[in-house]
Amino acid sequence: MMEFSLSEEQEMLKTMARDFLENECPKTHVREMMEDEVGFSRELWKKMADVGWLGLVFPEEYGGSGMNFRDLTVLCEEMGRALLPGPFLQTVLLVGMPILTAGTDEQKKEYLPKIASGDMVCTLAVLEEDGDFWPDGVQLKATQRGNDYIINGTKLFVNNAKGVDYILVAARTRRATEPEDGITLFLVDTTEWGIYIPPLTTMDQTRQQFEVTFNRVAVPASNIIGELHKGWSVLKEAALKTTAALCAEMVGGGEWVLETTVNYAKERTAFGVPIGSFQVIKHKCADMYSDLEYSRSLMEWAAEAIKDDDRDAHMAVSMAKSYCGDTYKIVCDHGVQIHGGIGFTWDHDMHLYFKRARSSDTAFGDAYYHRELLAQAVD
Amino acid sequence: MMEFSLSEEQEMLKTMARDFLENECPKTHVREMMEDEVGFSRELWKKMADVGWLGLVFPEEYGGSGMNFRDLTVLCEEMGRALLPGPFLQTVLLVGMPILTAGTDEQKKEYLPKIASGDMVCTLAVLEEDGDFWPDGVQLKATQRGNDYIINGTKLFVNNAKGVDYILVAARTRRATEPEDGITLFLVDTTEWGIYIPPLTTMDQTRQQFEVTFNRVAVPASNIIGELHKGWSVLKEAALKTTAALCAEMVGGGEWVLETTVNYAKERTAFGVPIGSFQVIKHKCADMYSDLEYSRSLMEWAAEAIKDDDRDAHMAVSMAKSYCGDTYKIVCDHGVQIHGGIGFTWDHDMHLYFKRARSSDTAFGDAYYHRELLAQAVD
Amino acid sequence: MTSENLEALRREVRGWLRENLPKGWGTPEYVPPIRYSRESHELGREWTKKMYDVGYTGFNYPKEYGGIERPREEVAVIYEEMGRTGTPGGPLSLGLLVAAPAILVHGEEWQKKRFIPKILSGEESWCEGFSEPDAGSDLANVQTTAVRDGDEWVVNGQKVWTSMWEFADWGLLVAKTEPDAPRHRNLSYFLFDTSTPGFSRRPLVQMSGEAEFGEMFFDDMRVPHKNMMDEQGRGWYVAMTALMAERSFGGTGFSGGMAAMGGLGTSDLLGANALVELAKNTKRYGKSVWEESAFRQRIMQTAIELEAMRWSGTRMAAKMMKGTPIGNEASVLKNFQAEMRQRRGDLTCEILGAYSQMVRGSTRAVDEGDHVYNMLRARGATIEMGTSEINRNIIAERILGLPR
Amino acid sequence: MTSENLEALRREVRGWLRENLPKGWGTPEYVPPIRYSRESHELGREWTKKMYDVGYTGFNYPKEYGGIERPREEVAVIYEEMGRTGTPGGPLSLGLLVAAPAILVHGEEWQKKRFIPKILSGEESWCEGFSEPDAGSDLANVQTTAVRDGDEWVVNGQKVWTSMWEFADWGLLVAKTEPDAPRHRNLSYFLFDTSTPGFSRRPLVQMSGEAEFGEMFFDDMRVPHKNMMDEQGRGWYVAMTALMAERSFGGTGFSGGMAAMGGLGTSDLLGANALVELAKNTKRYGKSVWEESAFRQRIMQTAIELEAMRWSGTRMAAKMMKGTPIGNEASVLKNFQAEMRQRRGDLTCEILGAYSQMVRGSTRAVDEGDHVYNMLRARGATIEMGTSEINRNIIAERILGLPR
Repeated sequence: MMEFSLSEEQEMLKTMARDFLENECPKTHVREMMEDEVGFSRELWKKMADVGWLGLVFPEEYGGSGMNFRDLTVLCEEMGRALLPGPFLQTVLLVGMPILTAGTDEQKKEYLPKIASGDMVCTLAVLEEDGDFWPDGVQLKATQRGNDYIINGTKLFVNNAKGVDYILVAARTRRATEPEDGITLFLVDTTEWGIYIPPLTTMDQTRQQFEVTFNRVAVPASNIIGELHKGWSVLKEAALKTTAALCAEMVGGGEWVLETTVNYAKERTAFGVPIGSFQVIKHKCADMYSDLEYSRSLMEWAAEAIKDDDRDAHMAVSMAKSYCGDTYKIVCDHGVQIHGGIGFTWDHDMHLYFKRARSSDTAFGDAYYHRELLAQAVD
Repeated sequence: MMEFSLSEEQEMLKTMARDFLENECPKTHVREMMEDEVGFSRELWKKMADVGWLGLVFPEEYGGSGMNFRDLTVLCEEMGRALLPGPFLQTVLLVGMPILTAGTDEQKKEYLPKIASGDMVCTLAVLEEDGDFWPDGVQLKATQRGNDYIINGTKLFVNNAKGVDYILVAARTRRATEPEDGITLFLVDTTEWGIYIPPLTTMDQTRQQFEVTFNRVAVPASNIIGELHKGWSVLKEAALKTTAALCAEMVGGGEWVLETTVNYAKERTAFGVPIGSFQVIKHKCADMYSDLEYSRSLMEWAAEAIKDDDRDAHMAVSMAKSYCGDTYKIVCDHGVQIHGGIGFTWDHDMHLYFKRARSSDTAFGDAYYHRELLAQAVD
Repeated sequence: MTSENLEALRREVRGWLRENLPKGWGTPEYVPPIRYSRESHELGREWTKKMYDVGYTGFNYPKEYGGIERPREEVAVIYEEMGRTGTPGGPLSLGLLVAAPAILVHGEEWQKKRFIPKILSGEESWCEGFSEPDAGSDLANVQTTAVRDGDEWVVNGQKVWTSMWEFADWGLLVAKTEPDAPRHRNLSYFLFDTSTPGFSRRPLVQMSGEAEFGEMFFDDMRVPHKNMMDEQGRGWYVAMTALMAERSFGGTGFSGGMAAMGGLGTSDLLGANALVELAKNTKRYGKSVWEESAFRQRIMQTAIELEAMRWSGTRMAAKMMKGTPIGNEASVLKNFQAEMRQRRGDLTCEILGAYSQMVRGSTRAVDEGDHVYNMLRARGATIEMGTSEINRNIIAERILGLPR
Repeated sequence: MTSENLEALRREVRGWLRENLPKGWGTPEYVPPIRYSRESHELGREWTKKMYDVGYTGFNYPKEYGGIERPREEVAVIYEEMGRTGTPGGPLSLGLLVAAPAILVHGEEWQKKRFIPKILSGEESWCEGFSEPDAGSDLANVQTTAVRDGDEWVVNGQKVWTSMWEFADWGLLVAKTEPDAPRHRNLSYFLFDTSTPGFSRRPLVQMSGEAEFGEMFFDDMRVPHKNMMDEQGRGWYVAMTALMAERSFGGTGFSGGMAAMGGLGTSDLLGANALVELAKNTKRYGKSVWEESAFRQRIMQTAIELEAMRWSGTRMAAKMMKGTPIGNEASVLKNFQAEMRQRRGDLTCEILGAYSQMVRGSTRAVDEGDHVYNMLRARGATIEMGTSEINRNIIAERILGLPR
């Protein structure tokens, strides 16, 4: 039977995470990082490593704590609530997980402890011109030359590409009938010659995106993660986990918006009474609460399904992603509206969540896409 | 420049129509007709003829008053408000208009004065199994035999088929590459041998629908309206006018719902105050008002465009039909909800409008279909 | 509890079901009785009694009030096996839903002992007189009066929107006993026998044409004083308990409510399968509706909402099992479920197009007119058991703490 | 008015436009000045003056206040010709929108003569100080005070969300003049020169990163008593007139408001063409977005709503032309327009997918980031000029007569 309430350990993790982030990642920090050309703080990263977050889901033999995926999502909720800037999901789930599940023993031993200790920050580069997460979108080529592969082309929408040590790059190594076939994952050291990383200037500055151009970059074959030509399934699995983790972030962020809005509605007066006594404001808050409750149910189901390797995990994640994405957006819409003028200013924090909601919704397929995936499953 | 306010003559027509219908078509009459196997009253029909409604838009030489289409829609608003049962649009627009625009001199002289005098009540039979108003749907065959055509097959969704004198039947007289080609309109006397008219038992009892089975019914070739094989364009034109008139009915019905609901909200008390003082009820009423205002704008535009033979008439009608359809439904949803328990009973009149809204929405293409038509226009 | 024991129980239940389910159950040859008919009521009554006698229902109540006390794991196995085959529902009664929970909290000891066992066993059916023509959601407007006369109370008034009204043996009734006392202190609750002289009932026809609800009339009906529940003047609090219990059913719906009633149907993971099938089988203008992304999206949204309800219901049920009262959370579930039903009803009718007009009894009706009935019936879902507006007030004020 | 005369006018206007429109206007080589820049303001000022001098703007005001009185048919011809080519907008000013209508109704004779002509000619620009940090939509919370000192008033306080704040030569200002008088009687309106000592202004950055609005500070700013508008204590009524005028612009938007401002752009019947083009040019997962009925439907709904707005605006404009005040109807138009903008912004971003993240200045931005800007900016539309909530209250209470 599925367990929905948190275990004692998870409750502790949650409390600790909230305290940590309130101290280490207040909105002043978030706003500083928004202006920063790298977009996240190595200092904070190290602290996160010290409290064990970066190795949370890795086995102990690789410097991790061996906790499960559901535990991780408890953390992600708090990160979403705090709008933590930086490639946490990228490093742990999108690069770390493929190494753990598909890497060689040498690769695991070399990279995972570094990730866990905070010395290796990573991101993933998959999307190209069309902006869609699907195998057809991967057109950047990698050509074998001796023991190396030469990567040539441009990736887009790469999170925090500027400040990371490694980028896991999905490249096309052969052309086959099935678009999934012929995609290989290369772990690329960002200090290599020929990598150019201009910013993309996106709406959500709390999670910066970059363009990454590879100008005949040489990568040793030993840096291939997983099998040659067979990278897509590894990526898909990592994306599934990341999508579920993103749902947790969204629920956490949405709950901040609800709490902040309810508090404002209690304090702000108009026509001599708190605006929270107007029925229309009340009902909007009630709807925000309700939508978030249902988002939480689906998100927790998705997290449990992944933890348990449930055969319904794909369906659960698609349902959660589309519902949480829609909810986060509408909760932020209401949040801005109820705050009125002040909620529309740059100085108030509401718009940071508003924008995070929208960047999270488009990441790894928006609500529309995930509903279409579900439909295709019963076509 | 388009005139949106009513002329003095139209204002008079409107006032007269409201008074007439309040006297002659109260809800007791509507409910009586709901239980009636024919579904409308010949007596009331005669009275409508006497005040000139049935010949309103026919030329004076055929016993009409020569008024224009916009004038007719003023009347239709009031009919929608009163939920008048009976095939008024069918007789005047769907049968009368084809005779006027495509009929021979003999046909006009024979039928139009009878329609205007209330002696000839008619309806249209186009839809078949698939329930869609499009040329592909017309499969019922008419085969020539001497001077007659033999009609064989079944029509569905025929309004008031049971009580009328004539049914205009769209039949396939030849199979061609273009589905529009080969459709012919036959004016069939319902007293002919071989016609069987069982009821369909539909939700909206204020506008009864029937199945009509033609069992080798013989119709003289002289009863063809318009050209042989070329009936569809005549039908399309008549349907366009009917759709616009239906929009007027919907706006009229919606306004009854709004007024009734606002009055109820002023009178009904809960927690010691009128429920209309609760902000959420207020805002729902405000939305109903707003939606109806925009419905009216589009409906009046469509009516004027038809009156003026504007080249945008098709677009105007599709926009009006989809917007008015959506509005009427949601206005009735709110109407039922604000009335609470009483609005959910059979005895209250609210559900009659609720059901009329839904039958009107599906008639001549629902909101979805009309939006798709608009999209195809810019494909 | 060893897993061997549980496996034995599983085999036992499975065998019992094979033995006891109605003939033909689960095959097309089984024809269920007509909804709300006496036959359907009797089937539910007998089925419940059978289950109760063998210890497969009646959980969550203490033994002294007829409850069946079984370990949680056993209950889970019983529910699972019944879920697999599906079973007939219970009798037409608010007994398990409203009367038993209310009596357990507010009843006198003799009332608990007298009434709860026969509710659990399905032997006695219940209804509740709550709404009145001029009251709606506002208890302050209750006009039905009960006047003390010796050892009896004389009741006069009218109740509307009574569900499960037709075959109820007993009724709960809220009436004004202290006309001059302030709001929240002027009402009392009674348990009354529906065979008492002065009581009458009749159907109340709803917009779909069915009479799922009834009206009840009290004309000098006499109720013994000992049948009062809780203290005199505390009727408002009893009403709240009853309402809350009812709303949590309206909200948890299948997963929570039906489980609480001891009946479980089969469920498919993608709960919108019926809509998918309908869309695949329906052509509009020659094209399969299922191929239109506008419909695919909405159908999948329905599937998502159904799953969200299922998991929220599961979370709620888990809370209840641990003994945490669900309280105001019931308003969240109730509203979502009611509004989802309306959205689903509208969507179904949009898929059907012209056929959405065909009602029960129409020869051309798809699914025997149930689609249209469900759409119409769903309009009542946001009104009954507290309107959506009232429930949103509750969420805002009692959960979020916004000012009244 | 003969049709020959009208044709002559048409030729005249056409010739004038050819002569006077900025070089390259209507061709890709024309580069418009940056939004909200001084250059854009100056262009609008000069253009308005040119039009005014030749009699092509300044309608609907009496001659004695500088109005240009022309027959309605002539005005229609002028608008038609300008609509055909499009023209630059006016200066960055609330003069025509708010100040002139308010002064016309509430101003002293000398105020009308002094101020209205220079508003019509574009020579003087205006802003309005209305919202305050703690006031929002509620005038009862106005904290800015004006204290009488001889022939002057001394103003102290702060205003926020001032549009057209940067280049305004004059401002309207509502301040509390009678701290102890009841609501609706404690405010007065002033016309103030923005070069007065004690006045300062600065940008207020909104969530899109732009500073379309400003904040204004009054620090012992002195205003002559004769610059008070209407009587002392009647500021609430002036505010209502000003708000109504503003809202009717927010609502009629293009067709009403722009016409009132004397500038007209070209319009296409199917107003959602830009969305159609975007959808046709955008592929998601390899498939044209325009082929998805889910998007087709919503884009066409936008087209329908735009048309509905256009015709509602036309009906409203016809009313105004006949002299019927539009009053509370403005709230209907304002809300619809604001909420439509939000829906359209959301839809645009959904079509764009990952590219919806690209803002102005991004090398990869589609349409130079305007889509995203419009989506963000639209969030303010339901807050400014009276929130959607306030406007719904107005519709319910003042149009439908529901109790306050």
